[in-house]
Amino acid sequence: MKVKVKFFAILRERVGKGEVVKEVDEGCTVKELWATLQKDHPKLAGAQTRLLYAVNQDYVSGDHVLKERDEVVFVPPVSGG
Amino acid sequence: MKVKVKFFAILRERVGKGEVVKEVDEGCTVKELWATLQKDHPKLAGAQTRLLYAVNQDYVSGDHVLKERDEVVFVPPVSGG
Amino acid sequence: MFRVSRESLNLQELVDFVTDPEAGAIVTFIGTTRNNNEGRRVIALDYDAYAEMAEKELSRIGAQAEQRWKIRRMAIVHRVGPVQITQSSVAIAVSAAHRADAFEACRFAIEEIKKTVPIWKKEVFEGGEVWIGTQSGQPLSPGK
Amino acid sequence: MFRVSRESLNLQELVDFVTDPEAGAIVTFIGTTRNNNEGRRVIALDYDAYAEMAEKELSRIGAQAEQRWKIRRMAIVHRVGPVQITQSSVAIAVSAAHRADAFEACRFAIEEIKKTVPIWKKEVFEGGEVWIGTQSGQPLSPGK
Repeated sequence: MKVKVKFFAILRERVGKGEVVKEVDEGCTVKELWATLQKDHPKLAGAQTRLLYAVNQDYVSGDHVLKERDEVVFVPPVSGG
Repeated sequence: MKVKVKFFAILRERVGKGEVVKEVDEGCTVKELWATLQKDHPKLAGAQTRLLYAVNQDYVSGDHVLKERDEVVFVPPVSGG
Repeated sequence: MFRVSRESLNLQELVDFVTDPEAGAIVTFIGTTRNNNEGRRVIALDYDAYAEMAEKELSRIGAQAEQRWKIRRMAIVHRVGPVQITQSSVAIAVSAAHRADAFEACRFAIEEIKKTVPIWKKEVFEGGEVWIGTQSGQPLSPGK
Repeated sequence: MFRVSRESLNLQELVDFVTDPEAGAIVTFIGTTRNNNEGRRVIALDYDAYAEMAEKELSRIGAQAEQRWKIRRMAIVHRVGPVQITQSSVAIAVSAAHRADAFEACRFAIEEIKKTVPIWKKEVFEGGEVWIGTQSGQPLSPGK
């Protein structure tokens, strides 16, 4: 099944684009999706900086299971205001 | 000597005008001036409501001694804002 | 900018005045005429001011705020005359490098205005009018 | 009114939106680009946002504020794209019958925005640029 991943801020810069569509297996969690993305985009790989996860515009935990056509966003530390 | 008294808000309404010039003796305090004004304007006389005193646009205490041409204001409870 | 004015207030003018390249935050307060007070239906508020002294007191509040908080600029304009429902009687703007200072100084300013600045509001309501802070109909005499 | 916008912010529009005959107080907060930060000379801030979710989060902040305080109306607009020195990145307006509620709800809103709303600022300074909150040059990986 397919999910859409949007990138913002530092992630957008590292990936070099704002959006990708990924083919994932049934039962794939957002955390597993992140691992896959790190293989596709080596610049995403590496040490510990806190990321949050959003699916369809709501925050979710890392073990949230994805569904067909979900919109997934990895949220680096926010700094609005 | 002469001093100028300005009236505002409820005092202006009770006196019926915004300003009077009063002849007072040397050594007269603002509190004494108030007593004189109460005789001139019976509507000012009566029971206890907190008034503050201002001379030349600064708050002063009741025993402040007046000088020629002072501008005196009796300040009922303020309610700006 | 510390002013008593007969004209309707222009918030943007105050904000422009306090805008500063060293500021990261601007907090404003506007007091507006509410359509009710203590169960009365308010028609309008009518403000009287000892304008020269009021402006002096507003400046003093600004100076005090500058001593207590790290603010950049402050502006206060208070209106006199009738102020209709939803219209503004007072506007305050404060800029600061950091928001905590701007919030606290702005709050301080409005609290002080209500305590020390020689401005008075008469509430005109359905069925009468009253000078707020002065018991209606009661005679006046000096404090200590 | 909870909005992410590419246009420069118009404070008066927010104030008009929250103006209400039952309100006696309006408090506003504006975040402005400061010319310095942690010793760096700032040229501009450049904001990115996950706009659809950001607007949802801003509405949630408004709903939370309404539960916690007795407020009448709230408006928040956050800008995206470059914001020059002295220009506004975010504007909040809150009306309430009484000023304490308006001050507290406005302060709450800006604190929450900085914690939960998916908006990011890149600081462009003399000699470089950095996404605030993300250690420069450090790789990223997920939390718990």
